[in-house]
Amino acid sequence: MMDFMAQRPVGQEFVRHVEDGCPYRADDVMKPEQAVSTGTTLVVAEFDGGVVMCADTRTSTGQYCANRASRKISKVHDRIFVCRSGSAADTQALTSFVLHYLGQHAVELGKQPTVNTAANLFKIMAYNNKDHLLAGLIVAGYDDKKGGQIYSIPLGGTRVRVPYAADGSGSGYIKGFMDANYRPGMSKAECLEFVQKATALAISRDGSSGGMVRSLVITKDKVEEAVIEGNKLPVDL
Amino acid sequence: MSGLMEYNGSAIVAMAGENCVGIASDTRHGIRQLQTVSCNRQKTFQVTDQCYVGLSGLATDVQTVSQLLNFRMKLFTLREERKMQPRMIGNMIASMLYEKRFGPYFTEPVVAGLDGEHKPYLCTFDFIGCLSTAEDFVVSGTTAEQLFGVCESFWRPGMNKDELFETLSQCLLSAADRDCLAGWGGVVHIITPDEIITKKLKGRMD
Amino acid sequence: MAAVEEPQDYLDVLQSHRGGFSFENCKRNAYLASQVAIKPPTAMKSGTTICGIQLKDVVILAADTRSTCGPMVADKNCEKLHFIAKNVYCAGAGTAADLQHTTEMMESQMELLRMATGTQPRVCTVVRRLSSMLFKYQGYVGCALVLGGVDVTGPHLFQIYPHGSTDKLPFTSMGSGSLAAMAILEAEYNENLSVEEGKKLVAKAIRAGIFNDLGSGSNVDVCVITKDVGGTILRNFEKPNERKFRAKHAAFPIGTTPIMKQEITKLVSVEEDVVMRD
Amino acid sequence: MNGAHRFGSKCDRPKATDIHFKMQAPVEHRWSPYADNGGTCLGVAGENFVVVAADTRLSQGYSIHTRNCSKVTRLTDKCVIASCGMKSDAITLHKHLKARLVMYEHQHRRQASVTAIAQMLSTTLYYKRFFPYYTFNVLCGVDDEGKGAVYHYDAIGSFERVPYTTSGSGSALVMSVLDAQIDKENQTIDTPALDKAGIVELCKDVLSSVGERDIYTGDSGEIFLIDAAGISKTEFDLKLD
Amino acid sequence: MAGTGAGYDLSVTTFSPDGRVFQVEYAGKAVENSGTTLAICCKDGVVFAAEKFLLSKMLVHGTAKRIFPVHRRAGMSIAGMVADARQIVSRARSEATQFMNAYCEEIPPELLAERLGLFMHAYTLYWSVRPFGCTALLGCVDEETKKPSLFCIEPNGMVYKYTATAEGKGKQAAKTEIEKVLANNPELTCEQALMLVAKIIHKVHDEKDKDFELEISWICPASNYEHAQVPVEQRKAAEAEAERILEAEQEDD
Amino acid sequence: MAPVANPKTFCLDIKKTNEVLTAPKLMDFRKGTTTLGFVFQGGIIIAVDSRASMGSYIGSATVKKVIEINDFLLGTMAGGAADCSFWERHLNRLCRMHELREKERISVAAASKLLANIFWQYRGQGLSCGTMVAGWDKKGPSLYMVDDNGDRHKGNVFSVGSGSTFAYGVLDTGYSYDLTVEEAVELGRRSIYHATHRDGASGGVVRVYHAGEPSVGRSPVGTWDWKP
Repeated sequence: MMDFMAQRPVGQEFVRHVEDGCPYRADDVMKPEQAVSTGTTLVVAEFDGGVVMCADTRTSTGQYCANRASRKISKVHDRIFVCRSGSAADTQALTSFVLHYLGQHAVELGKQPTVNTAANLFKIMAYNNKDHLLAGLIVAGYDDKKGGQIYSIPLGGTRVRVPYAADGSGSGYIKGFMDANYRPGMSKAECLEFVQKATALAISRDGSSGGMVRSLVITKDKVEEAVIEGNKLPVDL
Repeated sequence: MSGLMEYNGSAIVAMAGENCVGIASDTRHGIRQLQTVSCNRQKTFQVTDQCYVGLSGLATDVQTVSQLLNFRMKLFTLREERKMQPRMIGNMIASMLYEKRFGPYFTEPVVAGLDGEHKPYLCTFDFIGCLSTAEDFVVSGTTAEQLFGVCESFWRPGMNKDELFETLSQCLLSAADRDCLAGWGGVVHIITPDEIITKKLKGRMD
Repeated sequence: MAAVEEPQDYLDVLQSHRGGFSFENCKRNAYLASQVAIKPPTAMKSGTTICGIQLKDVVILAADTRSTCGPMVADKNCEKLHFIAKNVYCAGAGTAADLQHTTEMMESQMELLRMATGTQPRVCTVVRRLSSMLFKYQGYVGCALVLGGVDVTGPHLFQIYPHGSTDKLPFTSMGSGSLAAMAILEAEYNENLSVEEGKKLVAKAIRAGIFNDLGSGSNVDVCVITKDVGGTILRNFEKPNERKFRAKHAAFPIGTTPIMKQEITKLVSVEEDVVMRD
Repeated sequence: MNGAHRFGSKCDRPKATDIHFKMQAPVEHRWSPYADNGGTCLGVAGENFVVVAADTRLSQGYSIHTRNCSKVTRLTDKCVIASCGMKSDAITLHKHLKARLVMYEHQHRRQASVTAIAQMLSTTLYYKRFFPYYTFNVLCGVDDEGKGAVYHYDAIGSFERVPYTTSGSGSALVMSVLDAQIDKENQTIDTPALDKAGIVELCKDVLSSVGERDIYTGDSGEIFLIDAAGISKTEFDLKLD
Repeated sequence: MAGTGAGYDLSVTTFSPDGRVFQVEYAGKAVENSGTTLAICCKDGVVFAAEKFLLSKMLVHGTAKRIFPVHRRAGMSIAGMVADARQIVSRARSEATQFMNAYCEEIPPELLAERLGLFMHAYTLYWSVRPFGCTALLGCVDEETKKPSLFCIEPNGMVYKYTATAEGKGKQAAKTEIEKVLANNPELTCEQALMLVAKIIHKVHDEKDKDFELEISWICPASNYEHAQVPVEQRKAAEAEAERILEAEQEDD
Repeated sequence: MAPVANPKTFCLDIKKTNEVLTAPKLMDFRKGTTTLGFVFQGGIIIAVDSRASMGSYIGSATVKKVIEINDFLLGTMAGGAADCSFWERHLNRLCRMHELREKERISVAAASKLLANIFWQYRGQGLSCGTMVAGWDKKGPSLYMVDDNGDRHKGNVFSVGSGSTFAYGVLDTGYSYDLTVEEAVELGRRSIYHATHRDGASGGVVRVYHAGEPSVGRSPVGTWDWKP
């Protein structure tokens, strides 16, 4: 009785619809198809008054590049965005779930939700379903409470606030570069250049990152998008 | 090489002729693949006056599916007071099999029938219900490869019922002679607008 | 797995067959597999080359027509272009049964939606429904789709992977021959192509798949979707693979085959007096 | 992210919790010394001639390496060998046979007879019993009595002289057709046996049929006719898909 | 009662011919029988006070409370059946925690009040349940802006936002008193309000009733903006001061 | 030897793992058989079927499964056809060598021992043979069964192959030492026929050999096929 009053905690919706007892896992029919994953480079950094997000545009299936101009930075709310890496399907689904919850939340709240809230929703989803998901996320955005913020949610569903973050297969190549060159309080232009450069460097080294460099600058007033084409990357190698 | 599809062994082939259609199957019932236990297993089932369904694969599933089919046909006739057309039967089987997508019946049906305008209708399925129709011939069972070969060579358009019978049974017999798991005699049904001709073939018994 | 209830009679069985997948054979099959089988059965797959392009106000899809079952060609002229709504079509690669039934289900959903809302379904609706369904099954439903359509917001082309990830693209190809087809598209695609040029381009891309990929073959099917007309499937738009040689075998003489027994059942048509009630 | 798992040989989706383990564990790449290059060949013996037919496609997996690669090698003036299976093994085997035949010719001052070659091929194959050549051979020729001879081999050298045979990816499709057209096992009415032209046409037809249904067979066909006059070769087109 | 309701008061699922749901109205009666409770939004926080009857001389002081903490910056004082109110308090707490868990932010007071209103309203819709016999005064201070807010949630599910309000037996008198206080001093702080509140409760106390204990809590700078009982010393001092003034006023009359 | 970690078990390993993936049909050597042999008063009867199956595909229906090792020795093949025919051909050479060295014919016991020794040497590497060696020597007719483990048994009645259980049924029912030659031939023929009916991997024609007195020598008695 009274299930109308039952409270439903957020983030319990991922249900596996194929039973574990299903035989013939080795067979081509019963085996799930190979996943599409975004072997990726994601770079995000804070600056005075906002954040800059950057990502490459290659989506691969095994050896094959399924999409060479994909968008790995997805909008979650007016001033909140997420960079996705890992399985494309998982992160897309995750994003759409969060989009839904955050939208509802915003309506209920009657004002802009915080980046913190968005990141927390991602965390809940990622953590509760960590056995089924392959998702590394960076949530970033701007809100009036705390200004520009970056939350990194790596595999497994930890949530940490960081001043700058890199994720994806290409991130290994540029962590040192970022540690050496990031400093708090950069200007918007400096920060954008720094982040684009870092992404371009990763693209040039990592086989599963590639294509163009898409970037997004989020400030209090606006969101600006920019693209650097693959043959105009700011790297001489 | 061993699998559930091969456990009992079967060869089924159906062919279209001019205003007639034929379906043929072997009659062997084997177990553990190579051991022959009987030579009169039914593998083709009449579902309506002018439509037969052949079921290859695991014998237990062949029987289950044939009974299920029979049940559904009767229920349909009771509810709708009409006969199912072969095309409809095909779609029904497809959804029946696909429903069990993740726990399938190990049988690959073949449907052969004449529709309302006496036009031949042939289709076959894989074991999870992918329907594929054909204008010329369809095959199923452990002997599928051999049957594909002979049918590609011997099928001709516009055969009458006698020619159809000869071609169909030659295809079945010579294909089954190259398969350890099928043969031991055969049954051919030729469906024409006004009669159904059933012939038992004399085949090699080894 | 939900507890499998023992059906009391066949009506229960029928009732339980109202919708959704049935897992009642799972346990049995696992047991049989452990006892007997080493080799699992192979299902029909479409090795397939499919592709699609989006032009100014039209979307063109194309596919080959071979479906394979291991190394055998199971169907030489199958249809891989599926109707979803008058203005939305899709081309599919992957497990053939999954493709057939998933697209049929989507077709009925879209028709119901159309009747409920009285509006033409939008392409993104179809994409979202498909991707959430596929995501739910975690890649076990093997559908790789190139989905195209024209709605009030214009032409759209999507690709959907079996795990439910989607991409919106101006041109794309999928299936085992996708590399060959993509090579053609990458070289020659241009959004200013005319419809005729577009049809030629997709056909050329599919031909590349047919000839260079063994999983794809036979003919080229093309589907053109425009705002005014909706979708038109041009079945066997090109037939580059007609059989080249056929010997004139003498037919087997009547009476060749040894028979043991013959039965002939005459079919009598019963004319019933149908009384029409007013 | 986690570039490592995408290059794993098995593409089962890893659970996120396994990843740490998987990234550290070495990925197993099982090497196989064999590859299947597909293709079909067949041979039919007549009274005083023999016909060999084979397609010329060389493929692996779903890709075609070349459309024009003969499976048939002339060994002597009266004998050819057709090999399906793995091309590199076939090349090695043919080279080996040819060398052995040159040696034979030098030793015996005449070309080896088909029967001698047949036995030699058998032992050659059997010497690699524990690492077999991945080839399925059909040896055809006209024997010392002027009769057509066809020998069929399995991978390790079991052989048999037969009136007709086939091997390769489409062999199951071919065999039953030949049974029905040449052996006429299940036919109670006698029909005239095929003549030379009839058999050549049959071979063409069978190969075309196989090309329709077997994905590894196609592109073009070669027919070798060996009779008292020697070896003559004709080619014809198959489907390219 | 049968006469008054004419049978329409037997279930919350039945309207009376003139469009009333008697059961819900009776629930309101239950609230009016209870001791007075009041809450005031001051300049720097919220003060709650409740008149808690001492049913027995042996009742331990400071127990059977009528003011409850909901989360760190929200409290709730109850008029009516306290047992019923516990449900509401626990619901409020779980709403607050769940919101926190899901969105990592404190639940906005408006939202919490709305949700409790929904919760209480749900109990006026089904024949199998009875409405809550209590009214809750929910007071919060915003984490960031430190703005106080106060809501009254009634048994019928209505939610009202007040600067100050009172419920229970003496609600009319108390409201009048509060109005006077606020009219005199719109910039009232919680510390200042303490004595005034105590005075009001003592004033509206009906001498016919049993003795009572004054329960008083606040959310203000003194409590570090967290919901807390007013320290005993301070309370006693305020109470003593209030009684002194009351006596003085009575003497004036 | 194959360039792998365990070359000795290469064939077995590849059969387990790679068969379906990289080398289909490679390890489907021709096999599956019913063969039988028995000793009776008139000598020895050997009867065999003629089917060679590769997996479930019938590779040939006309295989000669009796190998005439020399004029006085017969061998049968069951299991891998190549294994049997190669080593029995080799045995022929060994027997001839023995004859040349010792100036007398090799005994059946010795010949079968030679073969058993060979198989023993290759134990565990994947040879697949079940063969009977039959013939006359100084002591009269004798029949040995040798298999790929190196086992060697002397006996009066043997049947080897996938259909042997069925053949034994008929054979044991009808067997007696005192059969006439005609009866013995018929028994062998019938046993194989019934085995081919029940066993999917056996079939084709029945070949019967009779090994009589050395003066008579061994000779094929006939080939029977039951065409439909």
